[in-house]
Amino acid sequence: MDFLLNEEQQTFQSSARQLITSKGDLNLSRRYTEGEEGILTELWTELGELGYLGINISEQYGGLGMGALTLVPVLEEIGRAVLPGPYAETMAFATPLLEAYGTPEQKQKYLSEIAAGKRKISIALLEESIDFHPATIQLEAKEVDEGYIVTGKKLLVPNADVADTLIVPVRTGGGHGEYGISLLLVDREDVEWKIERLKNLDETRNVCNVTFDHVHIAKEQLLGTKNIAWGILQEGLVYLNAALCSTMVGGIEKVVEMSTEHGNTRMQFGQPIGRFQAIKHRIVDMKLALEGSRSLTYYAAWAVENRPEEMIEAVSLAKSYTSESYVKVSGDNIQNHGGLGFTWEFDCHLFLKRARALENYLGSPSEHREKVAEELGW
Amino acid sequence: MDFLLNEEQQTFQSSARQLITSKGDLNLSRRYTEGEEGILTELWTELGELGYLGINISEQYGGLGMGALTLVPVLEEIGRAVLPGPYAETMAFATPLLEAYGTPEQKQKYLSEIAAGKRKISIALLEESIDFHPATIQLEAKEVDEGYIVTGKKLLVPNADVADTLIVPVRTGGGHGEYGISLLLVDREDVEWKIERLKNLDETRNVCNVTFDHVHIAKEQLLGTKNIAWGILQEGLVYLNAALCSTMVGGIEKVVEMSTEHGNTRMQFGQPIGRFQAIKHRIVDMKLALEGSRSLTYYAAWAVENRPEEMIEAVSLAKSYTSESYVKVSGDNIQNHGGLGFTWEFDCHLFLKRARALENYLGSPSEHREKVAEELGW
Amino acid sequence: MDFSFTPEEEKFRDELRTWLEVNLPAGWIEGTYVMPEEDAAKGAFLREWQHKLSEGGWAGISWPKEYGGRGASLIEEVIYEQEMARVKAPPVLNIIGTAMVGPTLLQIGTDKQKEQYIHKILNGEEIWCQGYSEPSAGSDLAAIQTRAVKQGENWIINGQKTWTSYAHFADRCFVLARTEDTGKKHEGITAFLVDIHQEGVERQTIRSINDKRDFNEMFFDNAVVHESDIVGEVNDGWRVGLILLSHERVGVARQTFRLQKLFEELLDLTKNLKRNGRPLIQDPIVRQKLAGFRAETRALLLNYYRHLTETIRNGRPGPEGSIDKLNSSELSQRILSFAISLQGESSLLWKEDALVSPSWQQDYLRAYAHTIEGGTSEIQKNIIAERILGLPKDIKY
Amino acid sequence: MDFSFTPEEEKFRDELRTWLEVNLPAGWIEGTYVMPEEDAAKGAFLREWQHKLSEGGWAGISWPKEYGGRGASLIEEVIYEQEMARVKAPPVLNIIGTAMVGPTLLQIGTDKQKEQYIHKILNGEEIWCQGYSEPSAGSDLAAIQTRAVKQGENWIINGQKTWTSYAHFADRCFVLARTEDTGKKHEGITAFLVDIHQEGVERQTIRSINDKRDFNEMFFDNAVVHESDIVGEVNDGWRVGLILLSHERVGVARQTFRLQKLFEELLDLTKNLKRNGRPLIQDPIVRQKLAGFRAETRALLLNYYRHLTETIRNGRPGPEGSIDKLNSSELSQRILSFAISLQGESSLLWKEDALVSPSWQQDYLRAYAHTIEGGTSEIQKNIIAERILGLPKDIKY
Repeated sequence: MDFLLNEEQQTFQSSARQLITSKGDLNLSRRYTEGEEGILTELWTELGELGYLGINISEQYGGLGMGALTLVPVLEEIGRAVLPGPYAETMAFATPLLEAYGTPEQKQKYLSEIAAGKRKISIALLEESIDFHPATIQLEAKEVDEGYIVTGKKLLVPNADVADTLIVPVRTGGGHGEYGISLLLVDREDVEWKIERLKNLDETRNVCNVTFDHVHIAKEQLLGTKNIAWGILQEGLVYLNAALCSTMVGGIEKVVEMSTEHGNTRMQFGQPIGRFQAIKHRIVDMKLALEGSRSLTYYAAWAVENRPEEMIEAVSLAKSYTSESYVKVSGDNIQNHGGLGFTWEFDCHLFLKRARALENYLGSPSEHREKVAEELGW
Repeated sequence: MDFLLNEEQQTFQSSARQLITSKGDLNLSRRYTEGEEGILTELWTELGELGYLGINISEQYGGLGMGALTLVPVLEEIGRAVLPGPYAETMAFATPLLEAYGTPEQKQKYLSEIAAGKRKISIALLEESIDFHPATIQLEAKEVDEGYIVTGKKLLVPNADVADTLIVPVRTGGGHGEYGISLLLVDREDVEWKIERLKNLDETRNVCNVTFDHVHIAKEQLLGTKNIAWGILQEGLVYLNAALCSTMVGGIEKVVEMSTEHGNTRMQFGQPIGRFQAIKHRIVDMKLALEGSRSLTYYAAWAVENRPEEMIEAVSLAKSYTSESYVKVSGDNIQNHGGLGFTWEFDCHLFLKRARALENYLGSPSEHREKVAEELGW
Repeated sequence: MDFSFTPEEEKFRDELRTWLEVNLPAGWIEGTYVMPEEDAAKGAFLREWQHKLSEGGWAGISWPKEYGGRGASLIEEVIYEQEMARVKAPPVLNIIGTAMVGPTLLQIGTDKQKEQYIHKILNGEEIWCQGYSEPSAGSDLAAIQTRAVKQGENWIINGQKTWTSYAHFADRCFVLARTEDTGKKHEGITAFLVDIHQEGVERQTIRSINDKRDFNEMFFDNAVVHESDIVGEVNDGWRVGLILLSHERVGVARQTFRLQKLFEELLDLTKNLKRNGRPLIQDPIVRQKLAGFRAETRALLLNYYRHLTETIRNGRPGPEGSIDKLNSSELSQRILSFAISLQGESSLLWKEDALVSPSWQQDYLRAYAHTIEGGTSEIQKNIIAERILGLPKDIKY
Repeated sequence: MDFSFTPEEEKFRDELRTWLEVNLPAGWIEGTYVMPEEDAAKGAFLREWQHKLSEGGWAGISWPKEYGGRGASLIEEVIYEQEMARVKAPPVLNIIGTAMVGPTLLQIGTDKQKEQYIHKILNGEEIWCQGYSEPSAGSDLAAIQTRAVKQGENWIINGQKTWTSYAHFADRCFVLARTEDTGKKHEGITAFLVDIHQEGVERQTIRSINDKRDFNEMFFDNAVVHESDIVGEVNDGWRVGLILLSHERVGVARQTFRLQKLFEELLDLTKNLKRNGRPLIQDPIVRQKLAGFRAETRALLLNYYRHLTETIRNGRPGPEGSIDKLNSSELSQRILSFAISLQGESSLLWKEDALVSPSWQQDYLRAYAHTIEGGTSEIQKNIIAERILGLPKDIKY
């Protein structure tokens, strides 16, 4: 019985925090939203240098060959600073799918470049309906001799503007069912896609509509087997959801610290406001949400690596609980800060907006609860 | 624009409170649960003498000829003291249905006796399934020359042990639909019914299973038209639900007062505990629940009398909100009282148990919410 | 009980409705016309609306007729708020002037003050703002640190105010400043009428989390005010401030009515948005939430009417306004949060890319201030506990 | 991370399981055997169970082997609680003796005390209870008013204790009494071991809202205790009391495991109960609630494991136990309340007329004490705020 990060994982956590703090912590996000997009490339390079982009990549491709659990401390730190960029998508979706289903050539290329901090990957999933089931995947990939011609649009793709590669579920067969869905690796250096950056609350995480206009994708870019990639996609989304939970836990932790700090220092009526039970006990409730989120999320990450039979339930429990907690807690943090919390200049809103952005990303809390019910055969 | 009780109604309220207080307030219920069932008859006689049993009965039958709204203050006081007896059923179900659908003979007999404090009426609704829709009414009333032969069982009938009359929905035709349902007035002096008193949490309000074994009911005992009484029943239940809300408002009000009193007097750490915001603000939340419950309930009672087109929505809104509030608030009251609130000797639990008894009586909160949705055409 | 309005009251309502139809910008009610965002254009828009209100006699309806008002009754004021909420009328730029400073000067101002300011308040020529809050005086309202020192006939003000609405469009400010240190924080405060077009006053807009700039910080650096611009007595400013607030007769009427409309908009949202091909309103979980919100918005409105009835019977509003304030602010947050959740993955889109209407995202973020401004929810709870329930006061520090 | 147990630990579990199968009353696990209600029969039942536990070596597993214990590790204690929760084992009558008084005497008792009491605690010959709470000392634990005055070699105790579990079946009581007034309430308290079979001690059971009588009021009217029955030093009783509490090494393990089982029972309830002909578990609203509770019960368990890991790494439990206590007590109330609601109009039936099982109604009502006993939720929140988060302490009065 041992349910804490091990020493190595704790070291990852503290050195990641050191790096991010030294580079400006929340100011990184601030600068990014104010147009300094170069900081993302810079950050990525440093993350790569320190090995954070190779944690779960095989050693032969320059990674550390560890499991998903070791991503947890780094993901928490990413979330804690509300950092931009598709870290979770790259490390917890693209990487495990490439490791499991990539061709040797794909592994060589993509995994090495990911580990080296040279390739950021995102996922282009949604289409006209923002629902998420097989029928909604209609983006046509017409088979031609040397590959596929892709035409159509993907919506609300996170970080599409900074990704070097998109993993794109397309329809290569069938009509509205699971059969006929394939995954394509689409690289920015090879093909052109049209990006329309959307205005969204969470400016630290751009979402875009992506249009493919008769884009030709070589057949080597197929990830997994043609037409039956729905299952692969599902698997990847479970990994990704687990990772998103860890980023949220990091955010929640920071928010609890902010409120605690403010409760200890902000004086009203001659007292630190954290002495008033209305504030004091609210911060305790926030701490309880943090504890529960962290425990469920640790377990989800552990299950991904060690208990595939419990994985789906564990991840959906964690996602529903953690995402609702994050929204609640980041709102409470604003209330605790009073007027200050309502200003753009102060950081409270960054967490609320990230919480809102992740709340419904890849399944709303109630969808995840229903998924738990189905998974457990209720 | 005037949304408060008028002077006359306020007078009713204060004199009802005076009566109940003078007779021992919550001790009335205590004594009743300890076996002194005679206090109910005594109380009923006095309520009759003061006119509280004739408020909404026509003057020709000895009543005051007022509307349902004027019942509100008395119902609140009844609920405030968690009194036993079918006041709501008698005044807000039997009375309006008799006034509207009774034969002259029925009116003469029943309304006069109700007003005089000589007849308590309850309703025997539920059968094997505790669901509530037409198909569940299967109690057979076989038509014979002079009336009906009734055989079967009704479940969970409140106050059946003290009622002089039961209004019993029976099946006189049809199979499982609305058609074929009739209402019978069944008098204790005329027929025998077998009562099995059930052990229930709220000992101030006995519920019983009632068995009819080839009981002969004269045809004059039919209330309303044969076979098509489902609509009448529904109408009566709306009135009754509105009245139940008022009794709950009375209970909530008392509970808020108890917590406030305790908050002002109970000392811990050298302070009245109502100074600690954890307690103080919780009592405020209870007060908010009281305010909302009272407003919705006043309006429901007003709509019953003045706005039939809004009545169903108004009553279901009030019932769902008030019953959930009552459960919540009476539980919080226990917490505010600490160990004391957990003892049988102290009164906190009486309110919790009454709240639980009424929570699902004639529709659960979520059923009432769904009813609102249907009524508004959502 | 009686929920009807008298024929006179209905006539008042009709008159206002007719006026609004004519005077609101074209497309306003339909939502096709949106208020400009950029400061200059927004200021011009708000001044223009203020001007129309003044001209139409709708700027200070509760003012006595001899000063150009309508001597409106309490119920008429409520109807006014109801109609304004119904059309989501633009904010009133000079609300501080017409609703608070003006009536206060009429009540306790000097003749000179009345002559100099009253007319220009009502006709919108001079826009007023208020300087109460300070960085260290948030919930602790009386902890004012801005100081005024006498210098001949003038007083010299130094300090900082914050959260002054529309100060960047204003001409004058009602300022509370500390003029004496007695050790008791409610004493030694004086109320000044300050011309803010002077060198000693600087204003800086605050960017809010919804990316709007409606609030300001104000810096007073040796700002000058003549002693004739003191309201009431020197050192009696706390009482003057309370008089000012007492002119808020109808409480959170506007927000209460606004929430009724918001619920209808939420209903429409669930009818129009689909999940898995089915309108959200058919989802049993959504229906439960909606009926719950319906109960709460109705309770809010009916509470308001009940408290209003008490106000009418007693002649003045009681502390029950805190109940309405607390409920309306908390409820608006919850309804708007739910409306955001309903929009699924698109919920984060805002401004011109919003899925349904940008007002959902704007209002949602704006609602986070509802439980802070005008007395936080925690302060409202203390008021309710102490003044309505009679529970012990918090420890005095 | 590692959720497995060592082979030794699993062996311990197997041994306990086997023992329970043999020794629990027939029908206990199946729920067909119900503990008697009436005092005498209940007392006999509990004594019998205590006797079995003692004989089997399962009464004081963490006690050193030389004193008849098993010297159980922390993990073994946790396994013990897990297995006991799994079978909903009967309450342990002498829990105060075996879990707290005994270990405390072993740690700081005199040789005489050890010789006189230890053996009879473990073998269940003498049942202990504890006298901490008083009518005026609820959350304010140290506000003890029971007094002890020295008279020769004896101390004479006067006062009242309350909420002593099973005092009506007990023989001896661990009593904190005030022996000196220093003005500081944590000082001047002394810990006594009191024989309660004496004229000066009266016990009266308290009837709880679930119609059970498991708690007592105890009245001390010139009760006599010899000075050799003081634990630790005179006036050092507060510290002794803390030592006593520190022997609670596994926190709310039992409740945490119990809640896991409770959730399974809730699930069964929704499978078996129908509304409109359909099992409740098919209702989308019920499914949402269930999945929500599943998340919370899992979070509770996993939090517990995480805190346990910290305890193992640090060698002793930290204040995180308050998080588990707060969560488990609040969650049990909510789950049980929901289970009651699900039972619809029949939910109010209890005892032998209960719709499903009387334990739902019993446990539901009993749960109202969970957030009060052992430190109220408000006190737990203060502990978490102050000791874990480092927020300011409440004003000291």
